[in-house]
Amino acid sequence: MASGSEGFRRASRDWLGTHFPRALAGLGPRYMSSETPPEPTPAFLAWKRAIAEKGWGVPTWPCQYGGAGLSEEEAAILAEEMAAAGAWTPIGGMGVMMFGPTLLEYGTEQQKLRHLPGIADGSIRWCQGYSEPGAGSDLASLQCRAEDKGDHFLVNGQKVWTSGAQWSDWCFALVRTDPSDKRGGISFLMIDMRSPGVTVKPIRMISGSSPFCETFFDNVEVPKDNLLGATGQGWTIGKRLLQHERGGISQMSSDVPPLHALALTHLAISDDGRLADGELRVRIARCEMEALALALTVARIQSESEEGGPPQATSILKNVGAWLAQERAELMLEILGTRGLGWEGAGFAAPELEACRQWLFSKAVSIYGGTTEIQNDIVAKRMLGLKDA
Amino acid sequence: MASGSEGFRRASRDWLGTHFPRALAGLGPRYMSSETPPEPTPAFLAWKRAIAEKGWGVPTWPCQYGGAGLSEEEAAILAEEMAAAGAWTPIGGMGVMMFGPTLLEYGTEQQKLRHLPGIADGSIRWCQGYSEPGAGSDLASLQCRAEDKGDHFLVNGQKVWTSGAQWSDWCFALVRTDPSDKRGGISFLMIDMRSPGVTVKPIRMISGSSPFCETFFDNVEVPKDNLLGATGQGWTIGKRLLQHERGGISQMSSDVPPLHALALTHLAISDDGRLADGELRVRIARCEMEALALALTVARIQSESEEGGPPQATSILKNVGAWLAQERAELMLEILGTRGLGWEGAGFAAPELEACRQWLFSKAVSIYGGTTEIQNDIVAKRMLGLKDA
Amino acid sequence: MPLSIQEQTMLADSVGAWVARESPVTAFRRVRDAADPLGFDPAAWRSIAAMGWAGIAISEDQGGAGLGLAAAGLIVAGLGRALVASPLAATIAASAAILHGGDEAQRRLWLPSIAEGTAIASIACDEGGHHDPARLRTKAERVASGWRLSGVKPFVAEGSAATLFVVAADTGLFLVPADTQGLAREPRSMMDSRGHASVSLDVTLPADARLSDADLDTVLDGVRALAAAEMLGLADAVFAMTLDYLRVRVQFGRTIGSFQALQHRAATLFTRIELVRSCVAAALAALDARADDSRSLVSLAKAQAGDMLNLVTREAVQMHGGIGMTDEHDVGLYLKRAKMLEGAGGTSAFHRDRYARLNGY
Amino acid sequence: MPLSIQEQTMLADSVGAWVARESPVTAFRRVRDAADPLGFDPAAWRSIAAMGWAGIAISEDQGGAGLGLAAAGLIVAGLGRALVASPLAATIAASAAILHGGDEAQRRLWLPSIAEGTAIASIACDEGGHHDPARLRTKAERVASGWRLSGVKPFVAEGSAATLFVVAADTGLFLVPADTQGLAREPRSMMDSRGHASVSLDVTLPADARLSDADLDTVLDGVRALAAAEMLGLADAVFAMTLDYLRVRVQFGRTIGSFQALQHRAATLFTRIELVRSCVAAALAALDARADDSRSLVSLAKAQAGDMLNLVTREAVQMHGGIGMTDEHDVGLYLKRAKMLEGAGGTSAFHRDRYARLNGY
Repeated sequence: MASGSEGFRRASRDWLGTHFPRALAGLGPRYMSSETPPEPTPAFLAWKRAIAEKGWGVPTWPCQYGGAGLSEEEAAILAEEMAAAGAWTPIGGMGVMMFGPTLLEYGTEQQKLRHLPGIADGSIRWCQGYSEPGAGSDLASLQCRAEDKGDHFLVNGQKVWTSGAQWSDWCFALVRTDPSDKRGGISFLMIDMRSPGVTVKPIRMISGSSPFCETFFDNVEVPKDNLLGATGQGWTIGKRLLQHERGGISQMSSDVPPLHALALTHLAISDDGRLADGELRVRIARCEMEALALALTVARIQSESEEGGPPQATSILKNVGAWLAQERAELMLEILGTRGLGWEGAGFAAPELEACRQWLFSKAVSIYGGTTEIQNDIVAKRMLGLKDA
Repeated sequence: MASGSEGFRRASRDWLGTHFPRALAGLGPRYMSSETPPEPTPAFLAWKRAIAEKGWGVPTWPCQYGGAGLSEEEAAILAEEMAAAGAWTPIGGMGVMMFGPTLLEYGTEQQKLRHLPGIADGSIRWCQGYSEPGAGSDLASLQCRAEDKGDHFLVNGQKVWTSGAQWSDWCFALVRTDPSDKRGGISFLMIDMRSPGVTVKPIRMISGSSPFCETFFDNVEVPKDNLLGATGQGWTIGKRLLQHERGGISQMSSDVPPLHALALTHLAISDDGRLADGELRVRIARCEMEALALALTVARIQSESEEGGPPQATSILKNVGAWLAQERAELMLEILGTRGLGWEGAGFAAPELEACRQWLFSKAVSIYGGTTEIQNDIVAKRMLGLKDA
Repeated sequence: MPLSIQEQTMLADSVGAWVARESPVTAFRRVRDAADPLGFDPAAWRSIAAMGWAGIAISEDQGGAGLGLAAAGLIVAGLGRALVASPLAATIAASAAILHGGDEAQRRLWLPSIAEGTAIASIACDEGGHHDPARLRTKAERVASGWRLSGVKPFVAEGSAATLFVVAADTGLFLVPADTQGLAREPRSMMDSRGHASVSLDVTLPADARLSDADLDTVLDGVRALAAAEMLGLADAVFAMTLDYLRVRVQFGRTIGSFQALQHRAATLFTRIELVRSCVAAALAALDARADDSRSLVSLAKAQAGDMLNLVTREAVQMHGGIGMTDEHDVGLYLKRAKMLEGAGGTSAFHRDRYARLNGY
Repeated sequence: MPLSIQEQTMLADSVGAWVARESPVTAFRRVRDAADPLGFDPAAWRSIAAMGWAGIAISEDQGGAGLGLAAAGLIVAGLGRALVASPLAATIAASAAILHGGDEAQRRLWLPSIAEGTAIASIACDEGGHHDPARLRTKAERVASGWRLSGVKPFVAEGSAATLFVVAADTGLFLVPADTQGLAREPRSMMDSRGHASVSLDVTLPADARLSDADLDTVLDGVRALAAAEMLGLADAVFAMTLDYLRVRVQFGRTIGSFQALQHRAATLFTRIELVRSCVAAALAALDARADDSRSLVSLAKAQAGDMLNLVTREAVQMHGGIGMTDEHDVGLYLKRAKMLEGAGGTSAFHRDRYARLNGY
């Protein structure tokens, strides 16, 4: 490790020591991936402001777009130091994980300057307008129309599974600009959710919350400036964005406490120190080992792509990540037993209620971002060269 | 239970007490489903003669064809009494399990009288001529030709996986009588293996033995009397025969000693009497429970079809039976460890060498009799009504 | 007197007709949205009792139908198909416990009113989050006037509605009327929206409150086998719903049921369900016959049902895609009830362990 | 000094080229059919040693390449792809044991001759049918002249060819030249047709025969991680062979690789293999770096490799259908070697248990 990076490590540690509120240590999952997040406290808001000013919510983005311009190595050091301090970034969501990287790749300078800083400081929320009632796995058959009206597109149609649409400022959407060309007729628009003609209807999920909506576009005018890439390039850009989503899912479960720790506090232990339930013990080991194998694979594939190796393995990582998220949620309920089946009200601790909701929500992980079946099709056809009849 | 059946139970027990040689008790699997069966002893030959005379090798077949004409209830009692005595029938093979029942259903009186008694007394062996090099799972594309020459068919072509062809007297074969009609052009022939023009070439399997052959037909003349059913009815008859095969596979593993008994003698045991290897213990329990579930399901389906319920569940039973046979073989090797990996020669006990060969051979169970994939296709399409695109 | 296959079919058909008429899944949604701690519709329960189902396993001399648990399993499965919310399964299991372990006086006191549906009964056993009947902390001590019971049962099925609890304590099973002084209950809102409650006990009972001849494991086996029967009913409904969806949902210009990967997975689900059907029937019949292998068979049924239903419900959600994740679609309601039943009377892991122990390894 | 990705690729390419030229699978078939107890072709072994691979993990001052186990793993995997029969993996693991636990004199005595291929070495640990290093019955006792060792190692890899055994006894590891008086060996014909032997010991050794600084678990981790590397090589070859078959075999008028059910299963196999590739690399690198988490990582690699290869070889046979069951086809040869490696240094179950223990549960 070069001495420069040691310097960066020390500086990061110092800065975190000064700015990260101890009271938030380890609460990242509760705030950022919970079905029922707490209300933001003053400490949370102060921490969000501080990290946004530093650009460390999106540390590798260039400074002019609100990032910190860190190298991958520095970002890795920062992540280590944050983990060591129990710190976590309050700046997340689809803007950071999916849309920002895509905009960095395909946007004009003007588009980047306009949209990235609001993502970087967590002030502007984005939602995804991809799926439609008749276009789920078969995304390319989407029907939401965008007619070219000279200086703007006129958008009419319906999207579904627009996550967080009810709280979002903007929507990145795939729309049909040419009905005669299935994939080549799709374009990628950025739509201001406050535009006249946008209606949002939250969908109640089995977990009781409504993180997704139906979104209706009724003669919505979208300025031409808000087209990302060229007309008809939407399918290419949209798929690229999904790779970022899948990459995110494969890394999702890395910052959660290990299952076995929970098991040791809740379950019977044998005289030799092992979990007494031999079957559950094996399942926990399998799950934790699979998580480590996935983390090692994410790291290997990243380092290989940096050195010019094969880059397109997100589909297999997404499927493993989905399996892990679901198996982990199943095991949480196995460990908690009936205590993990509470819905609300008296008699249950907050983490117990949270485990139940998470278990329900986890069933979506193998559906959104392209189902497990779609990923397997992609692997079989594109990576393994197996053709359809 | 009616008093008549109690009488039959007593009579069976007495007869077995007199005729079944004690020395053969429990050796059924060694003789009948081993990769390396022992040489027939005088006791074995005497027992085979005795049971053949009694008709109890095929107890429910009518007496005029060499059976004993027992009711299903009596046959069940006989099976119980034989199991209790460690007795087993030395009359088996494809004639008993597959061809005989099909001949009973489709044969003329003359055909039945000619062929069934030799199967019933174990003197005539039959092999199956179905698969061809280009027609495995896609059996209906078989090419072996049978030309109508007036009083006989002239057969030319090749079969593969003809089990035991090198020791067989007769072959039941599917042949093509009409090249213009894929399924309707198939007929069912009984072919004398001593006919001029029949050549047999054993295939060495990964387990080292050669239970299957390639069989070549070069201008073989087959009398018209040896056509089962009508010309072009072969596909229907052939499929019916496969149901008997699948039914047989699903019941295969019922007369073998339980895995856990072997495990208790070979592996470490905890202070509380459980197998110390918690993971292996769970796998053994899963396997034994699945075996019991399958046995209960076979019984349930049989009783329902007797009362007019749905009869066509052999495909699912075949798949479960195949899984069981393979998992059991895997667990045998887990239990024996390195001792179960010996191939031949010094240093290994006979059951250890047998476990290794059985493990290898077990891999075929999900292939022969219609692969697991074919069974799943059948279930999805015929039983669940899912259609192809 | 096991029912013949024809009689079984007739009973199942009559249950199906009742469900379609009186309590389809929409009825369960109404109960859920009303959020009454009772967890069921009293009118539906009166109708169930009027059908004679509350007394299905009760002997004829006590006002029941005397058809045993095998017949009860058919009814419970049939109600499970439409998620009918009712205290029937709990009450039948309790009635079987009294029939099995009670003396003549206890039977006469309780069984006729259970059979006519005026008494609702439930077995209270589990204490922590896990089914662990070998280590109960609820204490039962002899006192001058009879027995003193103290302990907490935090998640009793039908705990808000029951008029009688069969309470498992360290030294046996006890009949505790819900209005006994010192018994307190508080509703618990759980994932399946049914009527669970925490029941705390600090009660004095008369000397004849103990089910002297009851074996706890046999009593629990009734609960377990009926849970497995309900699970089978859930699976049948969820699988049928999924097949329907596979046949009509179009993606990529074809029904998704025409994709071979889904076809093969559907074949696997069908296989798993058919195996469980046999195991449940065998377990219930063995309990009725007091057969030697009833414990093994109950553990087989509960373990296989748990694994099967976990797979079937998860695959059902997956094959439905996003729509299956919405509250509006029924599949999620089945998923929630299924998870509740998975643990009831012991998980699959519990029963695999028990099966192995029963078989000496 | 870990190799860069480019250097790794170059090394793997050179192994691939050597295998294609000198020892494709047909060479293994010749060795097998000759049934020589040695279990490999001495000419191939000389060629391997001439490539410098026997000394790959030996330090440069002892005549090796000093590239560690990570590089060794690439070679072992590359040879595994074509089932090359050679004592390379056993010898490298033994050389790593001497490097790790030997003193200067022991290293000087053995490592240069191992590096040049004149010494063939193997670690003799297991005694019963199962890998159980915590309960060894081979006894090592101090005697006046040094040590007295007695015991039987019934299935030692390369046991017929080895000139040096690293023997695990109850009180440590010992260097035992194969020509030591009182050492007897007898070939064992095993499923994979390689050169196993039973080695019985009733020997007296000099005082300096003990590897004083060796930790048995660290020594075995070398064996385990190299076994996992070989398993990865087998999997790569079997999977490639299966994909080829899926692309060309026609049934129902289409290639069987066009059936979606097989496509999805192929995707799963690919996924499992890629995960193991990362685990094996991480385990070998951790051993080279003497990292704190090397034990966890080795158990991870061996457990995942075992499950993966079991699945991959079984699916390969299934997808090949009948032809895959014939001795004429190569897939069966891989199936047999795979099963041997599954147990070598502990099964997947052993390593899951070890992983859980290492992590405190």
